[in-house]
Amino acid sequence: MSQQGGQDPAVAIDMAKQEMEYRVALFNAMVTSCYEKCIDKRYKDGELSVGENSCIDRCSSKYWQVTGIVGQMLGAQGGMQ
Amino acid sequence: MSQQGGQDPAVAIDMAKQEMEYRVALFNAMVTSCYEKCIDKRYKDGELSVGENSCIDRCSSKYWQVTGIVGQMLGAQGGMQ
Amino acid sequence: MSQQGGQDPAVAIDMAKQEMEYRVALFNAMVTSCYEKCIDKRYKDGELSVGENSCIDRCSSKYWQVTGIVGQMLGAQGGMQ
Amino acid sequence: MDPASAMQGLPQDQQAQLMQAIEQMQVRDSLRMYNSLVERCFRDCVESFRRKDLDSTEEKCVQSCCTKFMKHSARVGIRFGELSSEAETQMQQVMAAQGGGK
Amino acid sequence: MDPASAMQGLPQDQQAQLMQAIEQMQVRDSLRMYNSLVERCFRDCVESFRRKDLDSTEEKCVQSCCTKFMKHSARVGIRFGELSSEAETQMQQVMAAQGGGK
Amino acid sequence: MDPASAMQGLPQDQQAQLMQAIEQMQVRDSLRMYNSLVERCFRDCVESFRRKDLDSTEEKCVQSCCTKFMKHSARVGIRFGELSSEAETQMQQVMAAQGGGK
Repeated sequence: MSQQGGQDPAVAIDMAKQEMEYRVALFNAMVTSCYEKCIDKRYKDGELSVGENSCIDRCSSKYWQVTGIVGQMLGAQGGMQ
Repeated sequence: MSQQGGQDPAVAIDMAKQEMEYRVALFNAMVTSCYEKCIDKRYKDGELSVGENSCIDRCSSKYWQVTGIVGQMLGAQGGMQ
Repeated sequence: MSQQGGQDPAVAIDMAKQEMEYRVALFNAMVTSCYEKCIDKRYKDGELSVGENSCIDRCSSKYWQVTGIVGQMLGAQGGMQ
Repeated sequence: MDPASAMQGLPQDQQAQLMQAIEQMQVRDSLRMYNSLVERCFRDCVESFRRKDLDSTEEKCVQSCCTKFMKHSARVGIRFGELSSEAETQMQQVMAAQGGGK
Repeated sequence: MDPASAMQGLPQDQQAQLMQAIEQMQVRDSLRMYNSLVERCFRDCVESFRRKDLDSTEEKCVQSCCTKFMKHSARVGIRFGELSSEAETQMQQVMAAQGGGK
Repeated sequence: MDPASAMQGLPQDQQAQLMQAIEQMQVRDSLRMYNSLVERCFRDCVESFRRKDLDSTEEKCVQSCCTKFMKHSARVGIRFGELSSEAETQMQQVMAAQGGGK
Protein backbone atom coordinates (compact mmCIF):
# COMPACT_ATOMS: atom_id res chain seq x y z
CA MET A 1 0.00 0.00 0.00
CA SER A 2 1.06 3.61 -0.42
CA GLN A 3 2.95 4.96 2.59
CA GLN A 4 2.07 8.58 3.01
CA GLY A 5 3.55 10.36 5.99
CA GLY A 6 6.50 7.98 5.97
CA GLN A 7 4.84 5.32 8.15
CA ASP A 8 3.18 2.05 7.18
CA PRO A 9 -0.37 1.95 8.67
CA ALA A 10 0.11 -1.67 9.78
CA VAL A 11 3.19 -0.61 11.73
CA ALA A 12 1.25 2.34 13.16
CA ILE A 13 -1.45 -0.07 14.40
CA ASP A 14 1.13 -2.38 15.99
CA MET A 15 2.79 0.56 17.71
CA ALA A 16 -0.55 1.91 18.90
CA LYS A 17 -1.41 -1.54 20.31
CA GLN A 18 1.91 -1.78 22.13
CA GLU A 19 1.55 1.74 23.49
CA MET A 20 -1.87 0.81 24.84
CA GLU A 21 -0.60 -2.43 26.34
CA TYR A 22 2.21 -0.53 28.04
CA ARG A 23 -0.14 2.11 29.43
CA VAL A 24 -2.54 -0.53 30.76
CA ALA A 25 0.32 -2.47 32.37
CA LEU A 26 1.73 0.73 33.89
CA PHE A 27 -1.66 1.72 35.27
CA ASN A 28 -2.28 -1.74 36.72
CA ALA A 29 1.17 -1.78 38.32
CA MET A 30 0.56 1.66 39.82
CA VAL A 31 -2.79 0.51 41.22
CA THR A 32 -1.25 -2.61 42.77
CA SER A 33 1.89 -0.93 44.12
CA CYS A 34 0.01 1.97 45.70
CA TYR A 35 -2.59 -0.40 47.14
CA GLU A 36 0.20 -2.21 48.97
CA LYS A 37 1.72 1.06 50.23
CA CYS A 38 -1.41 2.97 51.19
CA ILE A 39 -4.43 0.81 51.98
CA ASP A 40 -5.45 -0.46 55.41
CA LYS A 41 -6.54 -4.07 54.88
CA ARG A 42 -8.82 -4.47 57.86
CA TYR A 43 -11.76 -3.47 55.64
CA LYS A 44 -14.08 -2.22 58.38
CA ASP A 45 -15.97 -0.63 55.55
CA GLY A 46 -15.44 0.13 51.88
CA GLU A 47 -14.47 3.76 52.41
CA LEU A 48 -11.08 5.36 51.86
CA SER A 49 -9.90 7.49 54.79
CA VAL A 50 -8.47 11.00 54.41
CA GLY A 51 -5.02 9.53 55.02
CA GLU A 52 -5.49 6.80 52.41
CA ASN A 53 -6.68 9.33 49.83
CA SER A 54 -3.65 11.58 50.41
CA CYS A 55 -1.30 8.62 50.28
CA ILE A 56 -2.82 7.41 46.99
CA ASP A 57 -2.30 10.82 45.39
CA ARG A 58 1.32 11.10 46.51
CA CYS A 59 2.05 7.48 45.76
CA SER A 60 0.77 7.83 42.19
CA SER A 61 2.95 10.91 41.70
CA LYS A 62 6.06 9.21 43.07
CA TYR A 63 5.40 6.04 41.10
CA TRP A 64 5.20 8.11 37.93
CA GLN A 65 8.53 9.73 38.78
CA VAL A 66 10.14 6.32 39.27
CA THR A 67 9.05 5.33 35.76
CA GLY A 68 10.87 8.40 34.47
CA ILE A 69 14.09 7.62 36.33
CA VAL A 70 14.09 3.97 35.30
CA GLY A 71 13.37 5.00 31.72
CA GLN A 72 16.36 7.35 31.75
CA MET A 73 18.60 4.70 33.29
CA LEU A 74 17.60 2.12 30.69
CA GLY A 75 18.01 4.64 27.90
CA ALA A 76 21.47 5.59 29.14
CA GLN A 77 22.47 1.92 29.11
CA GLY A 78 21.52 1.62 25.45
CA GLY A 79 18.07 0.19 25.97
CA MET A 80 17.30 -3.41 26.85
CA GLN A 81 18.34 -5.04 23.60
CA MET B 1 -21.78 -15.01 6.08
CA SER B 2 -25.34 -15.82 7.07
CA GLN B 3 -26.01 -15.19 10.76
CA GLN B 4 -28.41 -17.84 11.98
CA GLY B 5 -29.26 -17.73 15.64
CA GLY B 6 -28.49 -14.02 15.76
CA GLN B 7 -24.76 -14.43 16.41
CA ASP B 8 -21.79 -14.08 14.09
CA PRO B 9 -19.65 -17.28 14.26
CA ALA B 10 -16.43 -15.23 14.44
CA VAL B 11 -17.79 -13.42 17.49
CA ALA B 12 -18.86 -16.77 18.95
CA ILE B 13 -15.29 -18.05 18.59
CA ASP B 14 -13.85 -14.94 20.24
CA MET B 15 -16.29 -15.25 23.13
CA ALA B 16 -15.56 -18.96 23.52
CA LYS B 17 -11.83 -18.18 23.60
CA GLN B 18 -12.28 -15.49 26.24
CA GLU B 19 -14.52 -17.74 28.32
CA MET B 20 -11.82 -20.42 28.22
CA GLU B 21 -9.08 -17.93 29.11
CA TYR B 22 -11.16 -16.72 32.04
CA ARG B 23 -11.83 -20.27 33.29
CA VAL B 24 -8.16 -21.19 33.04
CA ALA B 25 -7.12 -18.02 34.87
CA LEU B 26 -9.75 -18.63 37.57
CA PHE B 27 -8.63 -22.22 38.03
CA ASN B 28 -4.95 -21.23 38.22
CA ALA B 29 -5.74 -18.50 40.75
CA MET B 30 -7.75 -20.97 42.85
CA VAL B 31 -4.86 -23.46 42.75
CA THR B 32 -2.34 -20.82 43.81
CA SER B 33 -4.49 -19.18 46.48
CA CYS B 34 -5.49 -22.47 48.09
CA TYR B 35 -1.92 -23.73 47.97
CA GLU B 36 -0.87 -20.71 50.03
CA LYS B 37 -3.70 -21.22 52.52
CA CYS B 38 -3.62 -25.00 52.91
CA ILE B 39 -0.29 -26.60 52.12
CA ASP B 40 2.51 -27.36 54.60
CA LYS B 41 5.71 -26.44 52.79
CA ARG B 42 8.15 -28.64 54.68
CA TYR B 43 7.67 -31.33 52.03
CA LYS B 44 8.68 -34.31 54.11
CA ASP B 45 7.04 -36.32 51.36
CA GLY B 46 4.79 -35.67 48.38
CA GLU B 47 1.58 -36.75 50.15
CA LEU B 48 -1.35 -34.54 51.12
CA SER B 49 -2.48 -35.03 54.73
CA VAL B 50 -6.09 -35.51 55.79
CA GLY B 51 -6.07 -31.91 57.03
CA GLU B 52 -4.64 -30.57 53.79
CA ASN B 53 -7.23 -32.45 51.75
CA SER B 54 -10.10 -31.07 53.81
CA CYS B 55 -8.68 -27.59 53.65
CA ILE B 56 -8.32 -27.80 49.85
CA ASP B 57 -11.97 -28.80 49.48
CA ARG B 58 -13.26 -26.01 51.71
CA CYS B 59 -10.86 -23.46 50.28
CA SER B 60 -12.00 -24.21 46.72
CA SER B 61 -15.63 -23.80 47.79
CA LYS B 62 -14.99 -20.50 49.58
CA TYR B 63 -12.85 -19.19 46.71
CA TRP B 64 -15.70 -19.94 44.32
CA GLN B 65 -18.09 -18.02 46.59
CA VAL B 66 -15.75 -15.03 46.62
CA THR B 67 -15.81 -14.95 42.81
CA GLY B 68 -19.61 -14.71 43.05
CA ILE B 69 -19.58 -11.86 45.54
CA VAL B 70 -16.97 -9.90 43.61
CA GLY B 71 -18.92 -10.50 40.40
CA GLN B 72 -22.06 -9.10 42.00
CA MET B 73 -20.21 -6.10 43.39
CA LEU B 74 -18.67 -5.29 40.01
CA GLY B 75 -22.01 -5.80 38.26
CA ALA B 76 -23.75 -3.50 40.75
CA GLN B 77 -21.15 -0.82 40.03
CA GLY B 78 -21.92 -0.94 36.31
CA GLY B 79 -19.12 -3.27 35.31
CA MET B 80 -15.49 -2.29 34.87
CA GLN B 81 -15.81 -0.22 31.74
CA MET C 1 2.67 -26.43 0.51
CA SER C 2 5.00 -29.37 0.16
CA GLN C 3 6.04 -30.88 3.47
CA GLN C 4 9.64 -31.86 3.15
CA GLY C 5 11.28 -33.26 6.24
CA GLY C 6 7.92 -34.42 7.55
CA GLN C 7 7.01 -31.15 9.25
CA ASP C 8 4.60 -28.42 8.18
CA PRO C 9 6.44 -25.04 8.15
CA ALA C 10 3.49 -23.33 9.87
CA VAL C 11 3.74 -25.85 12.70
CA ALA C 12 7.50 -25.32 12.81
CA ILE C 13 6.95 -21.58 13.25
CA ASP C 14 4.40 -22.13 16.03
CA MET C 15 6.77 -24.48 17.82
CA ALA C 16 9.68 -22.07 17.42
CA LYS C 17 7.52 -19.27 18.88
CA GLN C 18 6.50 -21.39 21.84
CA GLU C 19 10.09 -22.50 22.43
CA MET C 20 11.14 -18.84 22.47
CA GLU C 21 8.33 -17.86 24.81
CA TYR C 22 9.30 -20.67 27.15
CA ARG C 23 12.98 -19.69 27.13
CA VAL C 24 12.14 -16.04 27.80
CA ALA C 25 9.80 -17.00 30.65
CA LEU C 26 12.43 -19.34 32.12
CA PHE C 27 15.11 -16.66 31.92
CA ASN C 28 12.85 -14.04 33.51
CA ALA C 29 11.90 -16.45 36.30
CA MET C 30 15.57 -17.24 36.93
CA VAL C 31 16.40 -13.53 37.08
CA THR C 32 13.58 -12.84 39.54
CA SER C 33 14.14 -15.89 41.73
CA CYS C 34 17.90 -15.34 42.02
CA TYR C 35 17.41 -11.65 42.69
CA GLU C 36 15.27 -12.56 45.69
CA LYS C 37 17.82 -15.09 46.95
CA CYS C 38 21.07 -13.21 46.33
CA ILE C 39 20.70 -9.43 46.20
CA ASP C 40 21.10 -7.02 49.11
CA LYS C 41 18.31 -4.49 48.72
CA ARG C 42 19.85 -1.61 50.62
CA TYR C 43 21.22 -0.26 47.33
CA LYS C 44 24.08 1.78 48.73
CA ASP C 45 25.35 1.78 45.19
CA GLY C 46 24.64 -0.04 41.95
CA GLU C 47 27.51 -2.51 42.28
CA LEU C 48 27.31 -6.24 42.84
CA SER C 49 29.55 -7.49 45.64
CA VAL C 50 31.84 -10.52 45.33
CA GLY C 51 29.35 -12.46 47.46
CA GLU C 52 26.41 -11.43 45.30
CA ASN C 53 28.24 -12.42 42.13
CA SER C 54 29.10 -15.86 43.49
CA CYS C 55 25.55 -16.35 44.71
CA ILE C 56 24.12 -15.39 41.31
CA ASP C 57 26.32 -17.94 39.55
CA ARG C 58 25.42 -20.77 41.91
CA CYS C 59 21.77 -19.77 42.06
CA SER C 60 21.49 -19.85 38.26
CA SER C 61 23.06 -23.31 38.21
CA LYS C 62 20.74 -24.66 40.92
CA TYR C 63 17.69 -23.07 39.32
CA TRP C 64 18.57 -24.78 36.05
CA GLN C 65 18.83 -28.12 37.88
CA VAL C 66 15.41 -27.60 39.44
CA THR C 67 13.90 -27.15 35.96
CA GLY C 68 15.38 -30.53 35.05
CA ILE C 69 13.97 -32.30 38.11
CA VAL C 70 10.52 -30.75 37.69
CA GLY C 71 10.60 -31.64 33.99
CA GLN C 72 11.36 -35.27 34.83
CA MET C 73 8.64 -35.37 37.50
CA LEU C 74 6.05 -33.97 35.11
CA GLY C 75 7.18 -36.32 32.36
CA ALA C 76 6.94 -39.32 34.68
CA GLN C 77 3.38 -38.33 35.57
CA GLY C 78 2.36 -38.37 31.92
CA GLY C 79 2.70 -34.68 31.27
CA MET C 80 0.28 -31.98 32.27
CA GLN C 81 -2.55 -32.77 29.85
CA MET D 1 1.83 8.11 20.60
CA ASP D 2 -1.72 8.12 21.96
CA PRO D 3 -4.25 5.59 20.58
CA ALA D 4 -6.67 8.42 19.75
CA SER D 5 -4.11 10.28 17.66
CA ALA D 6 -2.89 7.02 16.15
CA MET D 7 -6.41 6.61 14.79
CA GLN D 8 -6.24 9.82 12.83
CA GLY D 9 -5.02 9.42 9.28
CA LEU D 10 -5.74 5.69 9.25
CA PRO D 11 -7.92 4.22 6.53
CA GLN D 12 -11.44 3.24 7.55
CA ASP D 13 -10.79 -0.51 7.69
CA GLN D 14 -7.74 -0.05 9.87
CA GLN D 15 -9.59 2.26 12.23
CA ALA D 16 -12.05 -0.60 12.65
CA GLN D 17 -9.15 -3.01 13.25
CA LEU D 18 -7.69 -0.74 15.94
CA MET D 19 -11.08 -0.30 17.59
CA GLN D 20 -11.48 -4.07 17.71
CA ALA D 21 -8.01 -4.42 19.26
CA ILE D 22 -8.89 -1.78 21.87
CA GLU D 23 -12.11 -3.59 22.69
CA GLN D 24 -10.38 -6.97 23.03
CA MET D 25 -7.75 -5.41 25.28
CA GLN D 26 -10.41 -3.87 27.50
CA VAL D 27 -12.21 -7.19 27.86
CA ARG D 28 -8.95 -8.99 28.63
CA ASP D 29 -7.99 -6.36 31.19
CA SER D 30 -11.43 -6.53 32.83
CA LEU D 31 -11.08 -10.31 33.24
CA ARG D 32 -7.53 -9.95 34.55
CA MET D 33 -8.62 -7.29 37.02
CA TYR D 34 -11.61 -9.32 38.14
CA ASN D 35 -9.44 -12.37 38.83
CA SER D 36 -6.84 -10.19 40.56
CA LEU D 37 -9.49 -8.64 42.80
CA VAL D 38 -10.90 -12.06 43.73
CA GLU D 39 -7.39 -13.25 44.64
CA ARG D 40 -6.69 -10.17 46.74
CA CYS D 41 -9.96 -10.11 48.67
CA PHE D 42 -9.85 -13.86 49.23
CA ARG D 43 -6.30 -13.57 50.57
CA ASP D 44 -7.13 -10.64 52.86
CA CYS D 45 -10.54 -11.82 54.13
CA VAL D 46 -10.58 -15.62 54.31
CA GLU D 47 -8.33 -17.28 56.90
CA SER D 48 -10.27 -20.23 58.29
CA PHE D 49 -11.27 -23.45 56.55
CA ARG D 50 -13.32 -25.25 59.19
CA ARG D 51 -16.38 -24.66 57.00
CA LYS D 52 -16.90 -24.81 53.28
CA ASP D 53 -19.11 -21.71 53.21
CA LEU D 54 -18.17 -18.11 53.94
CA ASP D 55 -19.52 -16.75 57.21
CA SER D 56 -21.15 -13.31 57.39
CA THR D 57 -17.95 -11.62 58.61
CA GLU D 58 -15.98 -12.97 55.67
CA GLU D 59 -18.73 -12.07 53.23
CA LYS D 60 -18.92 -8.50 54.50
CA CYS D 61 -15.13 -8.22 54.41
CA VAL D 62 -15.04 -9.33 50.76
CA GLN D 63 -17.69 -6.77 49.87
CA SER D 64 -15.77 -3.98 51.65
CA CYS D 65 -12.49 -5.07 50.10
CA CYS D 66 -14.04 -4.99 46.64
CA THR D 67 -15.63 -1.56 47.15
CA LYS D 68 -12.45 -0.15 48.63
CA PHE D 69 -10.29 -1.48 45.81
CA MET D 70 -12.59 0.03 43.19
CA LYS D 71 -12.48 3.41 44.91
CA HIS D 72 -8.69 3.17 45.13
CA SER D 73 -8.46 2.17 41.46
CA ALA D 74 -10.71 5.08 40.43
CA ARG D 75 -8.62 7.61 42.34
CA VAL D 76 -5.37 6.26 40.88
CA GLY D 77 -7.08 6.50 37.48
CA ILE D 78 -7.73 10.20 37.99
CA ARG D 79 -4.13 10.83 39.01
CA PHE D 80 -2.85 8.71 36.14
CA GLY D 81 -4.85 10.80 33.68
CA GLU D 82 -3.44 14.01 35.15
CA LEU D 83 0.13 12.71 35.07
CA SER D 84 -0.27 11.48 31.51
CA SER D 85 -1.62 14.83 30.37
CA GLU D 86 1.21 16.70 32.07
CA ALA D 87 3.75 14.42 30.40
CA GLU D 88 2.03 14.85 27.04
CA THR D 89 2.09 18.65 27.39
CA GLN D 90 5.77 18.65 28.36
CA MET D 91 6.58 16.38 25.43
CA GLN D 92 4.87 18.73 23.01
CA GLN D 93 6.70 21.73 24.45
CA VAL D 94 10.05 19.95 24.02
CA MET D 95 9.20 18.97 20.45
CA ALA D 96 8.07 22.52 19.63
CA ALA D 97 11.27 23.94 21.09
CA GLN D 98 13.29 21.55 18.93
CA GLY D 99 11.31 22.39 15.80
CA GLY D 100 9.50 19.05 15.90
CA GLY D 101 10.17 15.91 13.86
CA LYS D 102 8.28 14.78 10.77
CA MET E 1 -20.99 -20.23 27.46
CA ASP E 2 -19.06 -23.48 27.63
CA PRO E 3 -16.46 -24.22 24.91
CA ALA E 4 -18.12 -27.57 24.16
CA SER E 5 -21.52 -26.00 23.53
CA ALA E 6 -19.89 -23.11 21.68
CA MET E 7 -18.59 -25.72 19.22
CA GLN E 8 -22.07 -26.91 18.33
CA GLY E 9 -23.63 -25.10 15.42
CA LEU E 10 -20.29 -23.86 14.12
CA PRO E 11 -19.24 -24.61 10.54
CA GLN E 12 -16.59 -27.28 10.14
CA ASP E 13 -13.72 -24.86 9.43
CA GLN E 14 -14.49 -22.81 12.50
CA GLN E 15 -14.71 -25.89 14.70
CA ALA E 16 -11.16 -26.62 13.54
CA GLN E 17 -10.14 -23.04 14.36
CA LEU E 18 -11.58 -23.31 17.86
CA MET E 19 -9.90 -26.68 18.43
CA GLN E 20 -6.57 -25.17 17.41
CA ALA E 21 -7.12 -22.25 19.81
CA ILE E 22 -7.93 -24.71 22.62
CA GLU E 23 -4.78 -26.67 21.86
CA GLN E 24 -2.59 -23.56 21.81
CA MET E 25 -4.07 -22.42 25.10
CA GLN E 26 -3.39 -25.81 26.71
CA VAL E 27 0.23 -25.73 25.57
CA ARG E 28 0.64 -22.16 26.81
CA ASP E 29 -0.92 -23.02 30.14
CA SER E 30 1.29 -26.10 30.52
CA LEU E 31 4.40 -24.00 29.99
CA ARG E 32 3.15 -21.33 32.39
CA MET E 33 2.38 -23.97 35.02
CA TYR E 34 5.73 -25.66 34.55
CA ASN E 35 7.61 -22.38 35.04
CA SER E 36 5.40 -21.50 38.00
CA LEU E 37 6.09 -24.87 39.64
CA VAL E 38 9.84 -24.50 39.12
CA GLU E 39 9.72 -21.04 40.74
CA ARG E 40 7.70 -22.30 43.68
CA CYS E 41 9.74 -25.40 44.44
CA PHE E 42 13.00 -23.52 43.99
CA ARG E 43 11.80 -20.84 46.40
CA ASP E 44 10.62 -23.37 49.00
CA CYS E 45 13.49 -25.86 48.77
CA VAL E 46 16.73 -24.03 47.92
CA GLU E 47 18.16 -21.65 50.53
CA SER E 48 21.94 -22.07 50.42
CA PHE E 49 24.34 -21.06 47.65
CA ARG E 50 27.67 -22.29 48.93
CA ARG E 51 27.60 -24.88 46.14
CA LYS E 52 26.50 -24.72 42.54
CA ASP E 53 24.85 -28.15 42.62
CA LEU E 54 21.76 -29.24 44.53
CA ASP E 55 22.46 -31.57 47.44
CA SER E 56 20.36 -34.68 48.01
CA THR E 57 18.12 -32.97 50.57
CA GLU E 58 17.28 -30.17 48.16
CA GLU E 59 16.74 -32.61 45.32
CA LYS E 60 14.37 -34.74 47.37
CA CYS E 61 12.55 -31.63 48.55
CA VAL E 62 12.00 -30.45 44.96
CA GLN E 63 10.64 -33.86 44.01
CA SER E 64 8.24 -33.87 46.98
CA CYS E 65 7.19 -30.29 46.29
CA CYS E 66 6.45 -31.16 42.68
CA THR E 67 4.45 -34.28 43.57
CA LYS E 68 2.54 -32.48 46.29
CA PHE E 69 1.66 -29.57 44.03
CA MET E 70 0.35 -31.89 41.34
CA LYS E 71 -1.83 -33.75 43.85
CA HIS E 72 -3.09 -30.41 45.15
CA SER E 73 -3.80 -29.19 41.63
CA ALA E 74 -5.66 -32.38 40.76
CA ARG E 75 -7.87 -32.13 43.85
CA VAL E 76 -8.65 -28.47 43.16
CA GLY E 77 -9.46 -29.56 39.62
CA ILE E 78 -12.06 -32.04 40.87
CA ARG E 79 -13.67 -29.40 43.10
CA PHE E 80 -13.55 -26.84 40.31
CA GLY E 81 -15.39 -29.24 38.02
CA GLU E 82 -18.07 -29.83 40.65
CA LEU E 83 -18.50 -26.14 41.35
CA SER E 84 -18.69 -25.34 37.64
CA SER E 85 -21.34 -27.99 37.10
CA GLU E 86 -23.40 -26.76 40.05
CA ALA E 87 -23.20 -23.21 38.70
CA GLU E 88 -24.17 -24.40 35.22
CA THR E 89 -27.19 -26.28 36.62
CA GLN E 90 -28.33 -23.30 38.67
CA MET E 91 -27.91 -21.03 35.66
CA GLN E 92 -30.10 -23.30 33.55
CA GLN E 93 -32.76 -23.45 36.25
CA VAL E 94 -32.85 -19.67 36.47
CA MET E 95 -33.12 -19.33 32.70
CA ALA E 96 -35.86 -21.95 32.53
CA ALA E 97 -37.80 -20.17 35.28
CA GLN E 98 -37.51 -16.93 33.34
CA GLY E 99 -38.64 -18.50 30.09
CA GLY E 100 -35.08 -18.59 28.72
CA GLY E 101 -33.45 -16.44 26.02
CA LYS E 102 -32.91 -17.46 22.36
CA MET F 1 14.55 -26.66 18.91
CA ASP F 2 16.42 -23.34 18.82
CA PRO F 3 14.87 -20.38 16.94
CA ALA F 4 18.03 -20.02 14.85
CA SER F 5 17.92 -23.62 13.66
CA ALA F 6 14.14 -23.40 13.26
CA MET F 7 14.82 -20.64 10.71
CA GLN F 8 16.89 -22.91 8.51
CA GLY F 9 14.93 -24.66 5.83
CA LEU F 10 12.05 -22.24 6.06
CA PRO F 11 10.83 -20.45 2.93
CA GLN F 12 11.74 -16.77 2.68
CA ASP F 13 8.30 -15.46 3.58
CA GLN F 14 8.13 -17.61 6.68
CA GLN F 15 11.61 -16.59 7.78
CA ALA F 16 10.30 -13.02 7.65
CA GLN F 17 7.23 -14.06 9.68
CA LEU F 18 9.42 -15.68 12.34
CA MET F 19 11.72 -12.65 12.47
CA GLN F 20 8.71 -10.42 13.01
CA ALA F 21 7.46 -12.69 15.79
CA ILE F 22 10.90 -12.57 17.44
CA GLU F 23 10.94 -8.80 17.22
CA GLN F 24 7.45 -8.47 18.69
CA MET F 25 8.39 -10.79 21.53
CA GLN F 26 11.51 -8.77 22.30
CA VAL F 27 9.54 -5.54 22.42
CA ARG F 28 6.89 -7.13 24.64
CA ASP F 29 9.52 -8.52 26.96
CA SER F 30 11.30 -5.17 27.15
CA LEU F 31 8.07 -3.46 28.20
CA ARG F 32 7.31 -6.21 30.72
CA MET F 33 10.81 -5.96 32.17
CA TYR F 34 10.64 -2.19 32.32
CA ASN F 35 7.37 -2.30 34.24
CA SER F 36 8.70 -5.05 36.49
CA LEU F 37 11.83 -3.02 37.28
CA VAL F 38 9.77 0.07 38.09
CA GLU F 39 7.59 -1.99 40.45
CA ARG F 40 10.59 -3.53 42.18
CA CYS F 41 12.60 -0.35 42.66
CA PHE F 42 9.52 1.58 43.77
CA ARG F 43 8.75 -1.15 46.31
CA ASP F 44 12.31 -1.28 47.63
CA CYS F 45 13.10 2.45 47.66
CA VAL F 46 9.91 4.42 48.37
CA GLU F 47 8.36 4.09 51.82
CA SER F 48 7.09 7.53 52.81
CA PHE F 49 4.20 9.48 51.31
CA ARG F 50 4.35 12.77 53.19
CA ARG F 51 5.42 14.41 49.92
CA LYS F 52 4.35 13.92 46.35
CA ASP F 53 7.88 14.18 44.98
CA LEU F 54 10.81 11.81 45.47
CA ASP F 55 13.56 13.16 47.72
CA SER F 56 17.21 12.83 46.74
CA THR F 57 17.73 9.68 48.84
CA GLU F 58 14.83 7.93 47.14
CA GLU F 59 15.97 9.11 43.72
CA LYS F 60 19.49 7.84 44.27
CA CYS F 61 18.15 4.54 45.60
CA VAL F 62 16.02 4.03 42.48
CA GLN F 63 19.03 4.70 40.27
CA SER F 64 21.19 2.23 42.22
CA CYS F 65 18.41 -0.35 42.23
CA CYS F 66 18.03 -0.03 38.48
CA THR F 67 21.77 -0.30 37.82
CA LYS F 68 22.14 -3.23 40.18
CA PHE F 69 19.23 -5.10 38.64
CA MET F 70 20.65 -4.69 35.15
CA LYS F 71 24.05 -5.98 36.26
CA HIS F 72 22.34 -8.91 37.95
CA SER F 73 20.26 -9.61 34.87
CA ALA F 74 23.33 -9.48 32.62
CA ARG F 75 25.22 -11.95 34.80
CA VAL F 76 22.27 -14.34 34.91
CA GLY F 77 22.13 -13.97 31.14
CA ILE F 78 25.73 -15.15 30.81
CA ARG F 79 25.08 -18.15 33.05
CA PHE F 80 21.84 -18.92 31.22
CA GLY F 81 23.69 -18.97 27.92
CA GLU F 82 26.31 -21.35 29.32
CA LEU F 83 23.69 -23.66 30.82
CA SER F 84 21.68 -23.67 27.60
CA SER F 85 24.76 -24.54 25.55
CA GLU F 86 25.72 -27.35 27.91
CA ALA F 87 22.20 -28.74 27.71
CA GLU F 88 22.22 -28.46 23.91
CA THR F 89 25.54 -30.32 23.70
CA GLN F 90 24.34 -33.08 26.02
CA MET F 91 21.13 -33.40 24.01
CA GLN F 92 23.08 -33.82 20.79
CA GLN F 93 25.35 -36.42 22.37
CA VAL F 94 22.35 -38.43 23.54
CA MET F 95 20.74 -38.25 20.11
CA ALA F 96 23.99 -39.24 18.40
CA ALA F 97 24.39 -42.20 20.76
CA GLN F 98 20.84 -43.32 19.97
CA GLY F 99 21.38 -43.02 16.22
CA GLY F 100 19.43 -39.79 16.05
CA GLY F 101 15.93 -39.07 14.79
CA LYS F 102 14.98 -37.63 11.40
